[in-house]
Amino acid sequence: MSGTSGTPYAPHTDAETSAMLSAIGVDDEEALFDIPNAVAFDGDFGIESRSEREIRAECSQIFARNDDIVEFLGRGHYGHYVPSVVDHLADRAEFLTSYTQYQPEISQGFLQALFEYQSMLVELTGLPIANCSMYDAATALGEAATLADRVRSTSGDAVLVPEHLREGKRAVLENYCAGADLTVESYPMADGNADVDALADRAGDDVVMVYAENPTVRGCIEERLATIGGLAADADALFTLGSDPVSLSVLQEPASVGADVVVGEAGALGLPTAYGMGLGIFACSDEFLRQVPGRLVGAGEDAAGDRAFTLTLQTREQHIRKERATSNICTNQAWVALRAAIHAATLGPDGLVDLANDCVGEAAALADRIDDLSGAAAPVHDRHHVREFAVRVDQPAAAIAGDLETEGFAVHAIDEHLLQVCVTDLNADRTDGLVAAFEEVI
Amino acid sequence: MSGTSGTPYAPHTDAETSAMLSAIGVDDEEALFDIPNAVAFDGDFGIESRSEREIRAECSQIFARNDDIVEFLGRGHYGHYVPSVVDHLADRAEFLTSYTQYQPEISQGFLQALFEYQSMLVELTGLPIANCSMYDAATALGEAATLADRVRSTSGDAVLVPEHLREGKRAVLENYCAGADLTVESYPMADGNADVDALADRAGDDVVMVYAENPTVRGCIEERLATIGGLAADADALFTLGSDPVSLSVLQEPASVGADVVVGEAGALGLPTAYGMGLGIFACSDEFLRQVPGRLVGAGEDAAGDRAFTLTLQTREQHIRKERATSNICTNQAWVALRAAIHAATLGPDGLVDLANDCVGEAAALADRIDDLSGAAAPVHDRHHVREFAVRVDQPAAAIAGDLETEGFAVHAIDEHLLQVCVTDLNADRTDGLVAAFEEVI
Amino acid sequence: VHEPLLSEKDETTVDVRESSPLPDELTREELTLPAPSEPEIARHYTRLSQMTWAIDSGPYPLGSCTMKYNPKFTEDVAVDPNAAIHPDRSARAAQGNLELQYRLQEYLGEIGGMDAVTLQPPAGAAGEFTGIAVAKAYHEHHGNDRSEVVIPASAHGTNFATAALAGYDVVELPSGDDGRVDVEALEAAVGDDTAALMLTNPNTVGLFERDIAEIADIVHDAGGLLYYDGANLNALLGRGRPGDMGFDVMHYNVHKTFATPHGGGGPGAGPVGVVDELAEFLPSPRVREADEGSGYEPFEPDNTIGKVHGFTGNWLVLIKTYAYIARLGDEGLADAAAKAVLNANYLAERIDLDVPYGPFHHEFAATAGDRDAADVAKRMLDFGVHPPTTKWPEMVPEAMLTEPTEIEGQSSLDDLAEAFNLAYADSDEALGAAPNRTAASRIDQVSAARDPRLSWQALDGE
Amino acid sequence: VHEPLLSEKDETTVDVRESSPLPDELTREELTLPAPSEPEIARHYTRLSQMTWAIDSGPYPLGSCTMKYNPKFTEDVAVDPNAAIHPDRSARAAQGNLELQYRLQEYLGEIGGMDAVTLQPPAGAAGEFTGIAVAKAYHEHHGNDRSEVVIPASAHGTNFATAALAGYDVVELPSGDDGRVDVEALEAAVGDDTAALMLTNPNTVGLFERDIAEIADIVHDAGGLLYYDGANLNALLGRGRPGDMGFDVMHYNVHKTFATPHGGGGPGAGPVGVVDELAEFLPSPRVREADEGSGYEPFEPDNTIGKVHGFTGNWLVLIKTYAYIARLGDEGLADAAAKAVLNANYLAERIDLDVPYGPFHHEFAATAGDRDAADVAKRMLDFGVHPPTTKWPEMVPEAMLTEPTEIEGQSSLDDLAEAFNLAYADSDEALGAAPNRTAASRIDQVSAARDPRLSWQALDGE
Repeated sequence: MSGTSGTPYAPHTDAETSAMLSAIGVDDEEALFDIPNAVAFDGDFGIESRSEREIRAECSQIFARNDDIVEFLGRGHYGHYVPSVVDHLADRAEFLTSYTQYQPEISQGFLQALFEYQSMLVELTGLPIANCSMYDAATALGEAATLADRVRSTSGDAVLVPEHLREGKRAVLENYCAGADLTVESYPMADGNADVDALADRAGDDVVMVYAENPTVRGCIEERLATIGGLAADADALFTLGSDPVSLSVLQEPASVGADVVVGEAGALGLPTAYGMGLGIFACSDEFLRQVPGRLVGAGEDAAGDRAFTLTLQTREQHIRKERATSNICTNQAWVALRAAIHAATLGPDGLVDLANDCVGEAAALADRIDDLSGAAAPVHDRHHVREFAVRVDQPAAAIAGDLETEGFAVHAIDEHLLQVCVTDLNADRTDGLVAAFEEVI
Repeated sequence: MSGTSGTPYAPHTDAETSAMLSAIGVDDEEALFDIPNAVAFDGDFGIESRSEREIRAECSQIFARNDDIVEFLGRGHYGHYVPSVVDHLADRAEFLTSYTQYQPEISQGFLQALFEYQSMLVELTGLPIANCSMYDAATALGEAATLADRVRSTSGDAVLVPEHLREGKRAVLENYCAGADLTVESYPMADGNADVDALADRAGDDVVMVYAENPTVRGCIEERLATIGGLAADADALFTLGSDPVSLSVLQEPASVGADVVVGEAGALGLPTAYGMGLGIFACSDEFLRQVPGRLVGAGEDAAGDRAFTLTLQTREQHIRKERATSNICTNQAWVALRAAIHAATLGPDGLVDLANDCVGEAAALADRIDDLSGAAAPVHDRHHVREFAVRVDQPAAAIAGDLETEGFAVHAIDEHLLQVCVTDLNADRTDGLVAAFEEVI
Repeated sequence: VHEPLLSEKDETTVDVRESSPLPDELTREELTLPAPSEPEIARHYTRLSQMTWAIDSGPYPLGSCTMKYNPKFTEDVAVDPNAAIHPDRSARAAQGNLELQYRLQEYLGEIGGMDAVTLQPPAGAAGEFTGIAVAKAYHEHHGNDRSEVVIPASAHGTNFATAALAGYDVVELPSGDDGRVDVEALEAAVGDDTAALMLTNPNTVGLFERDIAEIADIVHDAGGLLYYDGANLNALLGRGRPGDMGFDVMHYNVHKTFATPHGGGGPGAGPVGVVDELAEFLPSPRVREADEGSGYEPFEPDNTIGKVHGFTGNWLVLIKTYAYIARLGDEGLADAAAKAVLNANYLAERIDLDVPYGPFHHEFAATAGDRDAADVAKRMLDFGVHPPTTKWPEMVPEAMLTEPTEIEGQSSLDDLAEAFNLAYADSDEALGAAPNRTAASRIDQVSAARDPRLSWQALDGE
Repeated sequence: VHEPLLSEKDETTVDVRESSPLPDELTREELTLPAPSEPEIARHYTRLSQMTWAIDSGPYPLGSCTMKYNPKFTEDVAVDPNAAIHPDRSARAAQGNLELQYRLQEYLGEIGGMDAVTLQPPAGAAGEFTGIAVAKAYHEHHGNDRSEVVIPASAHGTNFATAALAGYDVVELPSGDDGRVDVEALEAAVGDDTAALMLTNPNTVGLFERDIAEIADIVHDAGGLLYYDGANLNALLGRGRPGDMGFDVMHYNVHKTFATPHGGGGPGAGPVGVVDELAEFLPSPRVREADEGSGYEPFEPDNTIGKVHGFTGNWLVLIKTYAYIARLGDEGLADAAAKAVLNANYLAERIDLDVPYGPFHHEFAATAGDRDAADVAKRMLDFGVHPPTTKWPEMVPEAMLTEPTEIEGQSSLDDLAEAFNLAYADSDEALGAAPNRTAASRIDQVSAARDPRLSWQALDGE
């Protein structure tokens, strides 16, 4: 178990290697390599092998260099308590160490789990089709834009997104749009919600897609989603809505407000914050069945007439359709989708709704407490919030955030005098400390 | 996932409960209890339900109250690095959440794993029979004594044990001996080994069992085991030898020195030190086949003529033989035996021998370094050592041990001026610190 | 389905003396063991696991074995490396472990109605042995020479074996016609030689011993002690405590009552609780609050029996016990009992087999009548469930002792009932040929015992 | 073997408005989902797992998918709660994660022979997209308007799809007679419009592109960039580096080369390495040592393409990547390649099918000749192994693209060969009826696609 001179994960004894070489008819392994000397490499990466114990200690020491602070961070990426059973079941080797289900006859279990994940998203979104995952919310949004490009014929190439949008999400969207010659353009916000009047003015024949979020990146619940959906429909633009499964469990069903596509981040279930690792939702209406990016699991029958699951409609995908595929995505986030499904099953609809209600209630309560402090006003927007809200501070926000970090609390500085604070079940028991620290540094 | 008003591990909805009650024909669950009022209890234990997240935090905080010190502790209980694969495989729910294999047709996997564990101990001990576990070394020794009582007809009831024996192990042995009216008696040691001359003088017709350890509780390798075995045989006493699987991988094979029974602690493989949790070895010669305590897995055949495994010779056991059983043991340490087997498989014979050699080499090296300090002499006994050794100190040993603990190192104080120090792969990289602390406090 | 033995995959022989720093006469010559690669090991044990039925596979209604779901989070609590310290640490350096031990002692005392608790016994049978040894020490301390332990015929085999291991003669008490203790027979059996009566309540067919107060008086009047076998405590949680019923000493089966995993045969834990009079005899050490209230300390009871385990028992199991109790709390524990009893009664209602004794609580002994209970059980395997315990207790002919526990829901119980009924109604030929949808078909126990092959070495050359 | 859907076990409807603190018009009316108990969930997913083939089940020689053993300890490293921080933390408070990112960038740079690395792409295909976007940014920055990406016909489908997603036209390059790039055809295909040539080496039938230096010159002379698809890097470790062969940009498949688990379809990670000239275009942020040498800091490359993932990619997967590389080190990595190539050559020697192209390295494309490769594969399932990739690449008729990887031993390869040979020699009827020892028999893909039922809601009312 110490450092190794060969890979510890190959079983070959010297005798076996010899026997195999002589069966092949060569003298040594080198004879099997057909690499011209001109491009050969001497093998010196300068990486020393360590034992698994050493590596565990090394990484543990490295990670301990992250400060021990309480995070009130969100802005589209959330952690909730992940029940232990999720880890134990998802970590089963059959799930973790399997490949994509190209041989469905021996992959029924994982296929069924993904089918169930899809079904949960169908319920949450109200849309009839959900794929079995994208990388994250940002890339799912990008895929929605390329879908819009394929399915909408308009006179222009505008993708309208809210003014309040994570910078990183917009940056990803722009990379997806670049290849399709789409242009990303912001529409203004009015007190934390989409400015529907401005959006109505802008919406027109050249708009391919309108994107809105509920809740917004500032945690505000959008109050006029159906209006936005109507504007998009009138412009024959795709209406894409961003959300997450916890919010979706109580907020308006996307289908009911005219959403054509739902994207978003489902990693709020099943994953810790994990430095931004995610799980992209992609759900859509029936008309886009053959334009969906990514993998779809369908129910079918086997030769015995029994229900069986399989990856289906693969002719949309890159390994068959190549440059005419609906996306280049291959490996997605299947195992994370499994985790989200187990987490959702563990909560059940009651637990999901309770969690969402707490996300609304805790945010309101914390905003009230911060609002009571002199030098701070919260929430900045007169809206209902999920998990998070903006705070206006008299002093420079960045300095306040820095001071709070020194006190052991992380919040976002989102503008010169704006902070943003996110409260979930994971930090709700630390709000006293946060409020006290706020009072201290403000 | 918060506190619960019912058990979270029962699935009953209210509707289901009602339906079941009415199928039974009663109005409520209370009607099913037949407990006279005089002995009824009101249910107030005063225990408040906490969520799993709260309990994880609570226990984590409690355990953090154990001091963060480096342990150089042994005396019969050892930790070695347990490869990660052991945890991952042993934690598979089929292993962890199964019962004793009373229906072998659906328990072949665990039975085979236990059969393999038995086989590994057969190789390590040289004895043809090993059961699939006792609780720990101490209780295994107790069982050996009751076996001796059953199989040896002598004129007396003496069980001879070494003067250097863990006090706790002897205390357990005495409890087992009490029921069989056996008397535990020490034989003297000579420079860390059994004083074979004294033992020869004592051995006689009234001796039921002679027990020796290799290595001894002070880490000394016994140099005259065959002589001890011969003395026991001459007295028609059972010769029981205590050891552990790491030591057994290099030390004399017990069968070769005449051991009738091998007991000891196999938790040195597969388990962390775990506050003393163990895995008792019990191996013996063929003549005691029907007198073995505990469970035995045997190979047999199923109706199709295929090899199959099953618990066997169950007529020895309490659930069949009742008061004439070979022991009262029922639940043993099956899952720990599984862990030890996986660990042994991971190491292989090379890895086991390397580990044992390191245990010899590191102990010698550390003893040398401590011996160089003024005010300390080590090893006290002029013997070869495995893992640990005694140190003579000029000052009171208890005070030195206390001072070392303050410096962050735990060692044993075993006598007024004797310390004991144990070094394994887990603390070998901390010996510099120990030696420096020694120098400081001595 | 067949997985080769590790030894059939690889056998590697190492020359020990070549590398050993020790003199040759102190070492063995060589060591031969399998040396599989890590991927091979992963596959081997993954396959073996898949050939093993578990509570996470499906219903497991083994009567008196109490196979409950083992909450996963308790594993996470138990693997905390901070808890895995060496047992020889000083108390000063082990305050965390001592605190958890203390808290668990307190919990268990409350739940059993006992005044003092030891956590040391590493399994239920070890708990029995501890309890009987404590009773013996009590009698000896008071100068009483008592030689007998009285045990109902329907009791667990461990009760008999334990009494014998402790040096007692066993007096077996036949069951009364109603399946409970026959009070008159008890009066006849108990006397000056009686050290203790060992009893489980509800008993092994699920019946509550209604006369428990009278039974206690009889035993106590004779100078004996009343021992409670905790095997069936799951049925009483929140509704009755052994201590309140007159029991003097008891063991807890943490697997059966507090959902610690059984691990295919251990590790278990068998804490023992006693009333005040017996506390001074408990094993050493126990844990108490330190004088200044500043922490916890181990201490040796005044007239301790010494030790029953080399150290402090199966620590990791005890941690899981604590976590489970904390998760359920008062209401959860009481509800577990309620649902366990509800499930047993519902299942009994659904099956076609007779259940001679009642009213039962968490388990019942159905009778297979003129069918062979073991054969019915083998046939049940074919219907995707684990069968009940068979042919025990003997007071019920062809007994099928069934305990679904609280974790099954109605549909799962309906499935179980269907398996019962299909198997029970099946032909003798079908029963005799069962199982035939399992990894192995019926295993010949008799020949396996006649020619025991207990290691791969014993298979060599076959 | 059949496990009901969660929705078939339970469906619970919650009235959302009853409990919501929000105004009704902002909420949905109700939510209907399964509410199984934890024990039911444990059983459900345990059973589903047992119906899923995995690398821990047995051989999985899917060509070009590289199913290697995933060392268990890497999981333990990745679950460290200290590593699971929020991505919006300040650099000051995230020094640990930044350090590991930096170290991994350095490792990957060394292994690929690249000057700068981004860890952001969350999968191999995302890495391709990143690499091509970087190439595009490079060309645009230098005022070059290039519209085409040249791709060999035998390349992975993702190459084509990626080029299209990035807005390029695809020029497909037919294979030469020897299975490699036809240099003359390449010269004809490459020109002023060529943004890049995407190549994997060894290629998808395991052949090393011997003319790689010439190929690089041709592309570079035309002003194009050379892109390395890292899918087959496992075959080259320690013996060749893309950077040394003239590649300008590459992605790493951490699953295929560094044994991170595939998870049934992700999460993966597709770090991208580039030569110095392209570093300024990489996604933002990358990580570098801070000026004073006192820590690490994220930074935005001067002409970054922006972002390809919302945050920093699939972090937990990247941790496992680091742990694997650290475990193997120089010698282990080189040995992995040696054994992967040894295994492929040994297995090819043992099977009765022809292998038209060679000398191959870590994988080979056998041909099933006049048998249907997909049918042969289905029959192999009955012999307890996972079959190879079938009918791809198309240059080999009825291809069975086989990659055993380094983790199989001789006996495992012999078993695999036997499964190949038995299936290949079987009757057409047997092949058509296969598999028949699996949980499901042959699944009708055509009807599943014709009438797609993609949710349990779609099954309702059937």
